[in-house]
Amino acid sequence: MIIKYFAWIKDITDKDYDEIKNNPPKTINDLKKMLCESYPDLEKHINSDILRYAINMEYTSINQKLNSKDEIAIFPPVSGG
Amino acid sequence: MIIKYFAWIKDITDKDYDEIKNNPPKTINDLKKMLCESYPDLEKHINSDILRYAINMEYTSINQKLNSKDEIAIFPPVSGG
Amino acid sequence: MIKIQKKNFNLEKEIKNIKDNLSSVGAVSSFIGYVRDFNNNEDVKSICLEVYYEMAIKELAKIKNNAIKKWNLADCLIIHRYGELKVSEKIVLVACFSEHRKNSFEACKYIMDFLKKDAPFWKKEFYYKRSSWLKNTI
Amino acid sequence: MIKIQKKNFNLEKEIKNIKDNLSSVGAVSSFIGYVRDFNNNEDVKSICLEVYYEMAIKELAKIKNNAIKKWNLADCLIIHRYGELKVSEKIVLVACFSEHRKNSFEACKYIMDFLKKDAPFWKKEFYYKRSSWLKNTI
Repeated sequence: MIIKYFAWIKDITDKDYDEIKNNPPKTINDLKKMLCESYPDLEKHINSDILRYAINMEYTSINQKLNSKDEIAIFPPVSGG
Repeated sequence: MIIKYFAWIKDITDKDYDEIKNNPPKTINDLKKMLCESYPDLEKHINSDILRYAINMEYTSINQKLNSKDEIAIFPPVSGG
Repeated sequence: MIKIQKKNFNLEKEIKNIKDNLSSVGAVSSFIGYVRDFNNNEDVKSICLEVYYEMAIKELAKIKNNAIKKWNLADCLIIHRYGELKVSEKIVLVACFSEHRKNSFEACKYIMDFLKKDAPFWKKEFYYKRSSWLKNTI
Repeated sequence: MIKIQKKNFNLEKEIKNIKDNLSSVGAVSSFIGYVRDFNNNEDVKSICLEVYYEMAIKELAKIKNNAIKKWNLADCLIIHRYGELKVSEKIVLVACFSEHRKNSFEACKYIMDFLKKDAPFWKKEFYYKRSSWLKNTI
């Protein structure tokens, strides 16, 4: 499983992505817990519900199930255009 | 006074404009009468109220007074853009 | 800026020309009208656009100034061609320059609506066997 | 057509490229977004646009296809840049091609609204003494 970070999330994680080979999170909620543990500075943002999550490049807004081969992205509100 | 013709009005008058030096029409209604006499094929269009009139390049929709030095234009509905 | 001209124009150059002096502008909404190949159920070969030049300049300036005031535009460009135009040629460009997109969108639509209604231009369409003067529909 | 690229683009060429194959199109509505010189009460020097490229391609294609279906467009072009951009540089172009103007106007506005909301791009603005990641306002 690949977890990609964008914009100021990357400033907190200090890397573009994590690759998780063992015991990948099984749901978006699992993933959130894992991220809070790995990156304590992310916790307040994750809890404030402003972040967006994409599974294999599709937005998800519910606690969807994850597959070990998924590409997950976590990012702040967009600002293109 | 100059009376300018545009689009298919010009096909009826067979000229771009008339210059009236003696006894120019005093109102738009006078002008309409004059045009009906000079160009009988215009009468039905003038009576049908589809034509537009401009005095010195400003639209007029009422029976405005005319001045001997005015430039009057008479034309069909526009179709630019 | 209002231009009424026979010749074609380059979108990039015309818009850049104005935008280069307006660094606070974040949004340009534009509309380009073209000669269509089919109208009134007939194949169109070309059109001839007649204009009452002096009045068109005045009318377009009026419409432009109203839009600038109403939507607080940084600037506004209207180019309208006249004369013989073939299928797919550009007829008109309206470009509205504003800080944010909402105002430029609304202004551009407003200008096109008024231009279609009040600007003294007349289209004559040439089909394969006849020609016809048009009337704008709303 | 969707293009996500670093380099600048030429409005005339990009629009002509598509329009030349669509002789029934009479209306092209477009929006161009630029880097503004002032935002959040500070002078802006430049911006850096980050993109989640593969997802942006998918999202923009989805928005484009929805607009084409909803307004029966002949075609639709979206170009979005990423990387370092200076003040007054173009960021985005949306151009909607349709027979008549009403549909192209509405589609263009719709695409911009969705693009601002859902396309995975992030702007970081560089001011004279600091920088800041932005959040789109509606």
